Amino acid sequence: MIQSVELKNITKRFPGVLANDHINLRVNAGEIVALLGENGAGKSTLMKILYGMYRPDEGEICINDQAVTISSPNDALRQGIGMIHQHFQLVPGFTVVENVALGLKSSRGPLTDLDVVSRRMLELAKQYGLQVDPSAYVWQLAVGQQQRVEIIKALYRNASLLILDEPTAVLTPNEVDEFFNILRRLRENGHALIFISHKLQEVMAISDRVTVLRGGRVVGEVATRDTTKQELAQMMVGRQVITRWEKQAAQETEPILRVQNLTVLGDKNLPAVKNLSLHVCPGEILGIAGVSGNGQRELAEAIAGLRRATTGSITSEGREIANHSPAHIIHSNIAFIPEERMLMGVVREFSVAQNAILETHDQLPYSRYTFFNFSAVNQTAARLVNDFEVKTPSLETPIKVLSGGNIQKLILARELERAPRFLLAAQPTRGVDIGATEYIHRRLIEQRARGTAILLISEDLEEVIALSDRVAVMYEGEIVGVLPPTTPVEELGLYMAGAKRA
Amino acid sequence: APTAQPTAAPAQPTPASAQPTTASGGATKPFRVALLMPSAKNDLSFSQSMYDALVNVQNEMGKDKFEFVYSENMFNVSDAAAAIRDYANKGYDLIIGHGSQYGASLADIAPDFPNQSFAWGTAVDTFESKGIKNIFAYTVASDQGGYVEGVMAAALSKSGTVGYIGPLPVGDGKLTGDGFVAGAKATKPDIKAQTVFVNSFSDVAAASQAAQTQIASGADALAGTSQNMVGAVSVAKDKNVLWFGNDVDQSSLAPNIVVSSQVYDWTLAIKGIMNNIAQGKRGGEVFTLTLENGGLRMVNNPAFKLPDDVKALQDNTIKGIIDGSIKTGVQ
Amino acid sequence: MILQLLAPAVLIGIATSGILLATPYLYAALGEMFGQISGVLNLGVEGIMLVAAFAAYYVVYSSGNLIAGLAVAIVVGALMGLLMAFISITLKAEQGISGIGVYLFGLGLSDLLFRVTIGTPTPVNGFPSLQIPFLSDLPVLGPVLFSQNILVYGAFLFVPFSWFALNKTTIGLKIRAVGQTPEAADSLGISVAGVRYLTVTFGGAMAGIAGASLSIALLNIFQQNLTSGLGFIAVALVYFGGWRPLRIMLGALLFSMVSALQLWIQTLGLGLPSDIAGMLPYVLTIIALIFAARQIVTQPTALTKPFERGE
Amino acid sequence: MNRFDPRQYNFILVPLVAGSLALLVGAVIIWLLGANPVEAYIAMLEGAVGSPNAIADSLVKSGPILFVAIGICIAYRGGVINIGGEGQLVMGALGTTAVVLTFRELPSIILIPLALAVGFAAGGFWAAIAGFLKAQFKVNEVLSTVMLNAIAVLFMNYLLHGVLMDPTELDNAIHIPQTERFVLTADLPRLIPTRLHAGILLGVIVAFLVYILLWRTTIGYRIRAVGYNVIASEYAGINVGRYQILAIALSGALAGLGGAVEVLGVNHRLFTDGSATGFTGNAGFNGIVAALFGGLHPLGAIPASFLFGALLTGANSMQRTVQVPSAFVTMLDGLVVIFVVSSQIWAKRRATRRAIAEPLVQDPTATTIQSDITPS
Ligand SMILES: Nc1ncnc2c1ncn2[C@@H]1O[C@H](COP(=O)(O)OP(=O)(O)OP(=O)(O)O)[C@@H](O)[C@H]1O
Ligand SMILES: Nc1ncnc2c1ncn2[C@@H]1O[C@H](COP(=O)(O)OP(=O)(O)OP(=O)(O)O)[C@@H](O)[C@H]1O
Ligand SMILES: [Mg+2]
Ligand SMILES: [Mg+2]
Repeated sequence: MIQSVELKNITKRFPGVLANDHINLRVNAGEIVALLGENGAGKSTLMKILYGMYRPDEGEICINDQAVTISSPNDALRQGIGMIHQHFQLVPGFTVVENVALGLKSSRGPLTDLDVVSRRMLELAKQYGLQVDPSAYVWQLAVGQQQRVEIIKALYRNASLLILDEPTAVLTPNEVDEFFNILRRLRENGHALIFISHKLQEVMAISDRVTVLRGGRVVGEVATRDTTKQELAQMMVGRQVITRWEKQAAQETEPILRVQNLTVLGDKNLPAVKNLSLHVCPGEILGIAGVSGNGQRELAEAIAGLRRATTGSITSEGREIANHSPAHIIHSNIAFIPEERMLMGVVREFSVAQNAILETHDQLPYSRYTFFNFSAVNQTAARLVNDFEVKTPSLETPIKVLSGGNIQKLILARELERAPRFLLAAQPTRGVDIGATEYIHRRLIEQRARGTAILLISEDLEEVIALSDRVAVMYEGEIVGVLPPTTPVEELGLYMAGAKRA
Repeated sequence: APTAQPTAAPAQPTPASAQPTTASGGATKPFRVALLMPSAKNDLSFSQSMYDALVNVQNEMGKDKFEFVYSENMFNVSDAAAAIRDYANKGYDLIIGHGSQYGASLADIAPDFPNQSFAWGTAVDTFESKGIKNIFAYTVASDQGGYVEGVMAAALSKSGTVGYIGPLPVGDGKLTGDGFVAGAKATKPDIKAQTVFVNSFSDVAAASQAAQTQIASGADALAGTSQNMVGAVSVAKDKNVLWFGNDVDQSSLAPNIVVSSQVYDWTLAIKGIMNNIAQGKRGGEVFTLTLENGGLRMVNNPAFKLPDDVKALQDNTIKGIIDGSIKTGVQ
Repeated sequence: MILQLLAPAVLIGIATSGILLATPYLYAALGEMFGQISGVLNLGVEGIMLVAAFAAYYVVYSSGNLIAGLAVAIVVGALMGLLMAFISITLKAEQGISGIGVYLFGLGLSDLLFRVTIGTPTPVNGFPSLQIPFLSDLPVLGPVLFSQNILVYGAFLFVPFSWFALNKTTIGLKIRAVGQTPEAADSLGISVAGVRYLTVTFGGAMAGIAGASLSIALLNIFQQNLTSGLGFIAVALVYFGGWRPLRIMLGALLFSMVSALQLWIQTLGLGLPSDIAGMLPYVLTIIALIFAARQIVTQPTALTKPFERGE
Repeated sequence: MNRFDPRQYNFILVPLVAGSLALLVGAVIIWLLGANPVEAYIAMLEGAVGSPNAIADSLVKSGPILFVAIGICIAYRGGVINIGGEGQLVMGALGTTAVVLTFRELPSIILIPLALAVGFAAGGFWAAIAGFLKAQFKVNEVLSTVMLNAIAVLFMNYLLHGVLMDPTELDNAIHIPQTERFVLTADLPRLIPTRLHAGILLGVIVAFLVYILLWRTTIGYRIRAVGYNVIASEYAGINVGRYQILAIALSGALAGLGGAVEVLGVNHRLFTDGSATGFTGNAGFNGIVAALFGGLHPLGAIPASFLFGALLTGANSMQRTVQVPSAFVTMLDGLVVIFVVSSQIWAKRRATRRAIAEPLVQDPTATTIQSDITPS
């Protein structure tokens, strides 16, 4: 059983980056320590060192005041350290119990003992309130349930220190509450926990102590009860951060985007969007709140022309766009900020400049008769980089080297450059730190003021509330209520959980 | 077009050995031959038949009078052309492209080496009509051997079904097959003579599958051509079905079931070419192996007890083909 | 024409030679399947089969010992598999291309060794057929199913064995995990590279048996390029079967039976040109691939992707 | 944007070292075979570049390899792996042959371009089948192209002992599976009085055109975008299926052009040994390796293909001189492929390190830039 874990003078260099610079961190049994910092501050790196995925260049790790060497996840598990990654490390094609049993020694030698594992797993589940069906396939589970599987996996391996890297990024408020209950129960049982999040109110709600990283260095350490959100933000970014936005009330006019009776099939060929209708007016932000997996992705893809609409219509400024090609839709003055920026928003290997013209490369002045005019491309790219404060070494740099926040800024710049009449923004700030989040929010508000209709899809309720003129809650493919942003969070949560509908 | 003419190469420096060498001995310099083969020299098939012939000639004349080198697996014409030119530059007296695909390259290269000779086969064109004087051609009437095999197979068959397995329906493989069917039908008009082509010279498993098919459909005597037939022989051996070989003597493959093999003996062509050269004629002649001129021979497996009546039938058929009283009907 | 093909003798003939030729496909394809499920595409199966086929043949040729020949084929196959594993796992080489390298290497090496040791195709006595008591006396089925040589039985027993190993053992669990989500396996302390080395080496050993089944059980001879593309078909069969042993077996039987069928079409003189008939198995495979490609669920998503931690 | 920067494609050194290592292993084997490796390799060098004729032969040998390699660059950039070079070479050659046999009266100036164009189209069509199957049905192109290779060869064989067969062969009953020799007006011009024909020059020109296509045009931009990231391309309005098909079709078309050049420039007729290897000399596979060798860049493919052509020509010459079995050449070919493809990891690592480390080290704002990275 772990009494204490101490990281001493940990230093880790990557080519061109000092990710961790002599970091010290201690966590004791029965304690939750929060790790805060901007994107790239070095949080994940530090945790991966603790979990044996990276070797530190300098420094040592002590468990119960004894120096130990952790050179692989296996070592970490043996020492009682478990890690829950932001991207779940689950095999989607496996059942829950198979995922738990993976890599364990079996009581039946070379044969699997899934029954045994399943039984013990249920015991654990009962103890900590982690209900989940052992025989369900992971790909069938909601995100919150998948997370429970992750925790069960760690507990099953007798982990007494749990590292949680941005565990709440994908959860709804209700799920977060449940999740925190689980964490508290773990703390009572003498587990030690390290918790990473970009959301300050969560840090305030759950942690006992907070350590703030900046540029790979520890810039502050405080007991949670002795600090405030404002102080933490100040420590992280070096200034105050705006989270509430003043804006003019939107006008009810002729909508730009109108979705009527839309039905869309999901990957499993079942209806994911069911007979859904909505509209967005110029100068309005319509926020879509909801637990992920309730059809938001399919809705967005149908609007973007990436997924067939089986019934219903989508019109933009009166023209039908449902089941038109993505190219056609792009040319109808519609812009997208896709959900997964690395996967959908950019071609990682292309340079910043090449990514800046992803949708417009075949238009004047960037090309004529299929031949590129490079100086025109570079001019535009340079202007976008400048206007949107994208930090990049050069326009030729492959975009994958940039930070997520900066990539997101470039995508935003590219989409807004097209002066869209309608903008679909899906999860525009997921995983982005508070500084960059503030910047992106400001740009969206500005665009709204220019009369663009914006559909904001986000699992971050705070964000939806802060930006939207109206909030539509999506549940199981339907809109169960359109509410004013002033609606209490608790009530929105009920809608999101399907417990209430308008 | 700029290329209507064969390459106007600057006269190649004529190598020393290109002085007319006499093939029949007496001269100090040996007769030097280079051979290009499409497959391996011991493929128990087409390539080996020529390689064996050169070895024969060498054994007869002695290493000091007859030298030869070879390149195997040279089907690719681009590679072969490079090799042909290289051999020519090295002054070989005779360069043999043992495959019909080499003709165009020979016609290209030969004019640059007027004091050396080239030969190719199986083919009947010496390019003399194009004004080229130093190319020989050779070919084989393998329908004759196939016919003899068909006759014997029909005579030996108890089931009334015999079969032929070929690589592709082309070349000597097809000729042999046609002869085989004709011979079988001539012996027993109501016999079933079935042919199968496996579309490959090298796929042994396919040849074995073809033999299984033939046998399952009732054939109890089989003949086959090409290097992959070892697979068919192996099946025939297993099922105790008679086998007739082609190209070279295949008795060693399965002493119990191989009845007879049609053997191509290119020695005849080689010697004919050497005689021509000795008389100062460097090309322009076509040599055809036949039963009559002895270039084709039926070699019976000594370990197989051939019934006397079948042996007599074989001899008569061979005699008939030679004196023209029997026509294979192929052509 | 169809009627002639439906005659009992023809059907039995097709089944018999189909079962025989399915043998090398089964060993090679099921072995390859393990590698692919763990995320490694080994296109070099053909080359491995060739070298092992020669090794087995050489041992039997010089000693007459069939068991020794088989054992050597397994070892040689495993070593070639290890080579492929090293190239594609440790050196992270493009798998499609390194497979071609292994193929060419095996093609050349086996021929070279054959040329310098034996030279000319000489038959050997391979595994004799093994009559299963009673069962082999059954009419029709007996000769087709129960009087084959031991490697044929082994190939078909390998099917349930593979299924069991994949679905009921801890190592099977690891293999599947590593091919679907290597990061997940890695985070649980499973050595992704280790598992892949194991499967690719095992696949090599099985390709070794496949080669031996040709040279010392079915054809009982060795020759340059003895396999003639059989190994490539085996790789295709893995996709065809959607990474499931039973379907792979069906694919192997189907392919080898269609090969037999096209020979029957010729034998019966049904007038389809031999080359056109010869296309049948390939066309059929492509058609089957169209259907196999739909089974996305079982697809090892990490196939051909080298694993790198932290990316 | 992405102009040609030799530093970025400095992939040559690594494969060169790898190739040398392969030759070293080859030397050991030669030695084991009882021949003298030094003598063998000298013969190889002489055979490859020892005389104008040798150089010409090496260049001629590299012809189909070069065309396939250029095509592979396109396919690879478009994210498709085209193993079907062999079949596409065959189909290209068939198309060209059909044209030459049909329109034999046409003057060279029309006949040759027409024959080349049809060869190009035929190869493209054959590859497009695999592209279509991939785009439409998600059929893995590695497998479909392998199957299509077999079908193409059978198709060629079928025609060669059917309608395309030399009529004089029919008269002779020998039935050699080959066409008649093409009319002389269909021969590609010779560049110098050796076997070196204009097809090689065409290959070099095509390499430049493909370079421009890939990096200077929107078509190339889309092909590369699709190759890197299907999802992002779809989002950006690129018709992914169409560009995948285009990439592999262009790749196959170039292989087809290679087949056309081979029959018009070298063979002057079409023939078969029952497999493709005989006619193509494995160029469909070697082209892939040459493309890798050249850093998957069409301009890199030029020296890489020449090197490969020289290696193979030299190895054949070595076979003649020291009389090692031809199987050795095949094996050496395999070894070179293995070593070169295995060495890619170092080439890649160097490239990545440069892309990540260099600009950031030079840039004073490096740390701030990196300090707000968020992966998605
Ligand atoms: N494998 C790696 N190779 C090179 N650089 C890396 C690697 N992993 C992380 N880095 C760099 O190290 C720094 C710290 O990254 P880290 O992922 O630890 O940040 P983080 O605090 O977890 O950020 P986030 O809030 O976005 O999760 C960043 O500059 C990042 O670019
Ligand atoms: N090999 C690498 N080279 C350069 N940069 C890298 C490399 N690996 C990762 N990075 C950069 O480091 C950043 C952090 O990567 P990492 O894998 O640690 O993700 P993370 O977001 O910090 O983890 P998590 O999402 O679980 O918190 C990424 O944005 C990426 O750009
Ligand atoms: Mg992180
Ligand atoms: Mg993160």
